[in-house]
Amino acid sequence: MSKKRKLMKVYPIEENCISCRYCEVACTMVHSESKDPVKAYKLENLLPRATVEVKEAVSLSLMCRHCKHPFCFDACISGAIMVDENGKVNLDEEKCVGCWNCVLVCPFGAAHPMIKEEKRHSFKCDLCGDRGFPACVEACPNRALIYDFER
Amino acid sequence: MRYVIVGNSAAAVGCITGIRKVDPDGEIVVISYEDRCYSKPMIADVLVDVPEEKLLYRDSSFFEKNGVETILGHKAVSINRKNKVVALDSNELVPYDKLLIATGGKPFVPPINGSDKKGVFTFTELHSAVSFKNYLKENGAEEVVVIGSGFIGLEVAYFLREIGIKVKVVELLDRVLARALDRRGSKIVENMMREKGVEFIFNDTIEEIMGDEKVSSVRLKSGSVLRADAVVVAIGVRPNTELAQTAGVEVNKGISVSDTMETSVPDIFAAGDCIECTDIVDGQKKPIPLFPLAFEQGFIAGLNMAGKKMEYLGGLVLNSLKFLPVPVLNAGVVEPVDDSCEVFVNDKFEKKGFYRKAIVRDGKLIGFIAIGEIDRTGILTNLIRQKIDVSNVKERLVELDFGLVDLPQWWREEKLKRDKTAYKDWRAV
Amino acid sequence: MLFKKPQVAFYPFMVLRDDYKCVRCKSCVDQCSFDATYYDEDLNMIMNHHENCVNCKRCEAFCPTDAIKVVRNPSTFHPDANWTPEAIRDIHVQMLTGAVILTSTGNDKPIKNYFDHLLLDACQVTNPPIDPLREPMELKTFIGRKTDQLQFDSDGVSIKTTIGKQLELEIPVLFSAMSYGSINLNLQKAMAIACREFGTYWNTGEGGLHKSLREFKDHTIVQVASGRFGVDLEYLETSAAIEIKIGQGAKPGIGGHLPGEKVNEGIAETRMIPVGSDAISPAPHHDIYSIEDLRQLIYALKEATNYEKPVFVKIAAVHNVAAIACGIAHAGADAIAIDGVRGGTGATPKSLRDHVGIPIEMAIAAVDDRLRKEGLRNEVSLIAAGGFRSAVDVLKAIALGADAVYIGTVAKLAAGCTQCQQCHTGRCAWGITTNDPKLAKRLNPEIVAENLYNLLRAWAHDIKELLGAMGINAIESIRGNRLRLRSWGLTEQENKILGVLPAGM
Amino acid sequence: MACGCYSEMAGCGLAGIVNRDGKKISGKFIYDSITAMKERGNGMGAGYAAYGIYPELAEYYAFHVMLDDLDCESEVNAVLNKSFKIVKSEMIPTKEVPSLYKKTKPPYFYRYFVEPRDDARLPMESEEDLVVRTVMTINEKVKGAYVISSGKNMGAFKGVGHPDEIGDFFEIKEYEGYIWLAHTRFPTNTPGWWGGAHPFTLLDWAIVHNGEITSYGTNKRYVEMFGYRCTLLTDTEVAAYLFDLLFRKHRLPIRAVFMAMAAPFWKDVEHYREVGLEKIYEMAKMIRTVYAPAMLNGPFAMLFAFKDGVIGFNDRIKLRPFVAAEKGDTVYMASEESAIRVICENPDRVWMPKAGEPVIALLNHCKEEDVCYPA
Repeated sequence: MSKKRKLMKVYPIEENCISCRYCEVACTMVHSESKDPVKAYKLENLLPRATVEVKEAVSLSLMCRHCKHPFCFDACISGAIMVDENGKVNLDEEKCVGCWNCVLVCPFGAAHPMIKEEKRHSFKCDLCGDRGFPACVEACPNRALIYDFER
Repeated sequence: MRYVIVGNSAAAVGCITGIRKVDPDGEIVVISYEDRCYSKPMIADVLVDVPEEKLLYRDSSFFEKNGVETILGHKAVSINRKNKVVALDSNELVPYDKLLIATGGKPFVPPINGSDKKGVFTFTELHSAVSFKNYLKENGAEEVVVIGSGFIGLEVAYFLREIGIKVKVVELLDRVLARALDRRGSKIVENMMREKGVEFIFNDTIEEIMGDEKVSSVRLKSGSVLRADAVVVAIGVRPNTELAQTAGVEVNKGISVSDTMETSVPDIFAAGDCIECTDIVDGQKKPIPLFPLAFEQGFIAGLNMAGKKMEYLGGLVLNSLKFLPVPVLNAGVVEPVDDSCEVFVNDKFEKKGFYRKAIVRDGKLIGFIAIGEIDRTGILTNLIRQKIDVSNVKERLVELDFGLVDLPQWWREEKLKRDKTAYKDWRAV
Repeated sequence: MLFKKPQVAFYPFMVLRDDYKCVRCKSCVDQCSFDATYYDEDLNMIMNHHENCVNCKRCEAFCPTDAIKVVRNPSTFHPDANWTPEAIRDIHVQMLTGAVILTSTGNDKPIKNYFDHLLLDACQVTNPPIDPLREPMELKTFIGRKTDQLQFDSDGVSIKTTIGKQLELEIPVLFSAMSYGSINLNLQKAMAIACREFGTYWNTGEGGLHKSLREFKDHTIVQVASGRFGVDLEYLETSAAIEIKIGQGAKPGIGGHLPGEKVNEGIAETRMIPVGSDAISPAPHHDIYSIEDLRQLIYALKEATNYEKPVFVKIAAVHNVAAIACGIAHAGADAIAIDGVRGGTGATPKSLRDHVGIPIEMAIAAVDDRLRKEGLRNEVSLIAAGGFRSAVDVLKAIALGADAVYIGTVAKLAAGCTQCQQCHTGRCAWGITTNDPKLAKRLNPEIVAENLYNLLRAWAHDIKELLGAMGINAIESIRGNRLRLRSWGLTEQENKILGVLPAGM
Repeated sequence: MACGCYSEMAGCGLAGIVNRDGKKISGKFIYDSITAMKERGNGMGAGYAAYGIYPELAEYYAFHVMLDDLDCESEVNAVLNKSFKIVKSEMIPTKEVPSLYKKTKPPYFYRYFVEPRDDARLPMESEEDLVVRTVMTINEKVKGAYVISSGKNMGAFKGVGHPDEIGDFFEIKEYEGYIWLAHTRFPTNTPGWWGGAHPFTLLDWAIVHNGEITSYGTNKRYVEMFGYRCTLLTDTEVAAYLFDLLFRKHRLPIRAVFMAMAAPFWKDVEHYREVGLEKIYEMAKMIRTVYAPAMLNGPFAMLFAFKDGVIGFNDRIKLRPFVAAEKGDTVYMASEESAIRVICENPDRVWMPKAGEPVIALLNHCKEEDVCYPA
């Protein structure tokens, strides 16, 4: 357990963020069944795991930081949030019961509630686990997101 | 090194996690009179027949993987601080090098006549929830009275409606969740509960539980008598300090612990609902029996037990209502504590019945309520935790798009660029 | 169009949105810097103020689901060959504002583009084309004052003659003057990086040199214009060459005006003026009212920099450009830059942009001929500017007689520009001609530097292919080689001025 | 039109012989050598240049003038008389070659041996400049008259025909010279015109050239700036003027001249520096900077002859054949080795010069480093 973590994360570079929201849409798309952005939003009712924040000239895209000490993990009552040996914080949406504790404690606001029709669970960045490379980073047109080893 | 943990819930799991961060090899023994590691906040789900494995917080593989020896079904009855052993109700003696007391809370049952009758339940443990459910079924219960409109009371009431049972909630105060929400929030929750069919009786309390062997009705202080096929007492929990006291550990409102979660007795640590901790907001020592805190305290205790010095950040009131269709969250204080407090409310989505409220004192956020739109409220929680100056953005605190861009640039630099997200990095600035 | 003048309703562009494809990500809302797009929360719809749309196409480019197209407003005026919609709108604007119409970028009128009437030669049978992928192909070009003749020492190797410092270009293309203020630091930085990587030069324009760009000294041409912004000894010395700007192709005969609201701290410091004050470049240099005054300034600058920096003089291509250029050569300039009528700008009265000056093709031909006639062509370098669109234009300009070419609009296009002609508003949605920090960050200097490098590389390849086809393996063998050009569709007079034969001869 | 002509396109054969000891060689040898390469021409042009053929009139400029019409002679005479004293003038002897008449009617050839008048020179003008000016004047102003050579103790003989036909026409075998050049042409688009044949000469320069100068337009406009007029409808002429400009007027060392005309590639220039040839590097860089318009591009092999020797060289990427050989004091250069072997069966050495690298065969009394300018 005390092994050295070897984790790659998505780091936002706010100097480069142009708030185009490609990261958001790309994220939603790749996490959809249809792999189509319009269907992902409109038929599958999905939401992005990355959030673009804008305030005047400052903008950045934000997603789960996979904290070294994840408060969401502390707070998860269902055991849906687990940290793997490299420090990656995984959220099992099937297991999640929607207690919103992670939403309440995440200092980055990176755990989001999904409350749509029958769906009640939290969701957050999974670093595009199956995909191998984070879609947001690939989609970013201005190099405002980089995929890099944990600092 | 041999670690012994009494208790098997959030604090215990946190403690195991903490120990293993530092010490991969030391022996760990968990003692619990219960037979599994389940999630306490989820026990109300039993009422709606959620499969029991869904309630498991950690399954046996967790204990195996972490090399934890479990002594389940046996209660720890006393501690010998001199010999460093824990005595079980089986007369077994379990020696320890470091001990964690994580005995949790026990439900508070006020002295009411008839409270020893069959059909009167508390609702903090899985077995009591299960026996409540069974009792309802066996007795074909149709009406239940719930005493107390706290989180547990409301949740039980809500789920009882879900399975078609009439519910009346009796509350001594004039509104629901009076200690967790402001009046407006209480009203919203109350309305949602009423829509579900829950009835409320405020400003009243139960004088007597009536019935022969089993409860059949209750009599209120106001004099009215309500039919009650069962009664749930959900007034609150108190720290369970019995075991600790056998070791001569200092106990106030709960077990008294240091910043490193150590009790007054060397090598004995305590964490979870059984302790009193320092409230980040007001600096007062008090029991804050909340799941996330229990885990965190257990984790810190674990680190310290294994020899890595780490100070606890302190407790913070954090509540989330998970059973309502509309989420209700709050953290810290929900009403201004004095005249120096500024209150900000977002009414923009009032039409939907939602709102957000923030309370600021001395330029610092000390509490908030978010109903309906809860996304990203963790950022606010952290502002309370880190005591970050928000004077420049206080009006924005209740905006839905309040985010890290509203925080000082140095904060983003530290947390995003330099990735300072270890436990110690979250101290107040 | 409530609360607006009726004429506002005759707007030229419309934003079409396929509402089904719109996922309400609101990217377009954020990207629009002209307040033409907004989100209505109650309707949950993205809406447009079409009258504000300038056809910059930022929303179109950044719609992740390709739901947006910006189109010409199909509602237009009665067809009229003279009273074009543009002519009518201009009247509307002037009758409402009482002001000159400001615009930017280059001339958009259909002035004959002579490059399009020139064709290049290729080798067949009697001489072999050269394959640039297998054989060396040289584009190295020197800009600076040379001499007619070299004198050797008796050893037959050592050269006694000294010549002025030369700029060494790996491609006969330089980035033309675009000032900090008219464009932002990010584009300047991108150009500077690309120049350093590729081996060419960028020009500061008249706005001074920001301290963060001083590391690119060896690839920087610093400009001295009539406002003298940012000019001090250190500035002059932090350069590869100095350019005196007399005029600009897009606005010959007038100065410049950077409004005070655009003068932020960085610009103020770099231009050496107070924050918020108007930066006005007078029409003339008030110390140059004649050619002899120019000579004095050229030598003042040379003196100040110890004769270590070539001094360029940039003028707009006006009617007697050849004579003026000769005068400049005589006045001691090391290179003459000539900016044709299609040259771009960050802000100019529309009337000047569209109607003053002559095409650069004619100017190159006339100046080159005149310099040769006066025996000066070897001494002074000739840089052509104004509307170059491709490597082919560059090569044709060189065949007509230029040494190298300045590109400005091309650099902007490589940075994302869509030629919406709104530079003067400072609202450039592509983050190019704006210093609004939110907009300026849309231009990532690292990415644009790569784009510019790619562009130079592509043009170099293009030029090499064309040279190879002509059986030439060094750029100097096409310079002034008008025999490898033929024209089509030009009058005898035009052919004579350009010094080219019509196709078939 | 600003530019009155265009480079001719041609394939060709060329040959050159020089005896470095200055011993006379019969025209027969060059005749045989160039005729061996008859296949490289198409009968549309051939010519010879010879040095040392007028030993008794060696101090006078020998003008070989081609006249379309004998009436022009008086005009030529008048132009010459303005600047020179005519010591001797005569028709160049020719022999009837019937096959020639099928092609074009041969013009008349006159030769004048002249001495410059001191008072004819313009201020600052050298004697050579005066000769050049006069050549330009005749070529430009006298209709139907062309000067085909104008050096001392040398002469050019050329016309439309195969090399053997032209050789026979001018009775080349009768002349003896220590340097010989010869050429056979395969023009593709210029009309058969006697003046268009090689060699091209100016003063005592003679050039034969195989190839095409793709940089012609650049070179032409360059030399025009220095007063040369390209009137002969061929790119070889521009090479001659360039050589004259660089070597005679600018007095560049021979190697520098060729470094300008067939410049080393930049990568080779860089290589000089890398191997420590700092001075050569500086020189090459400077020459490429200043004399960029003098660079000859395109495929060519070229022989330059002047009173002190012959220099042969190739374009920068050797797109035309060029062979050199040596036997004792005699140096041979030709397009093909067979053209050498036919007159020198066992040379001491035969080699293929590298692209752009000149073969410099000077008379023994001239050292390359010496200032060995003509005249």
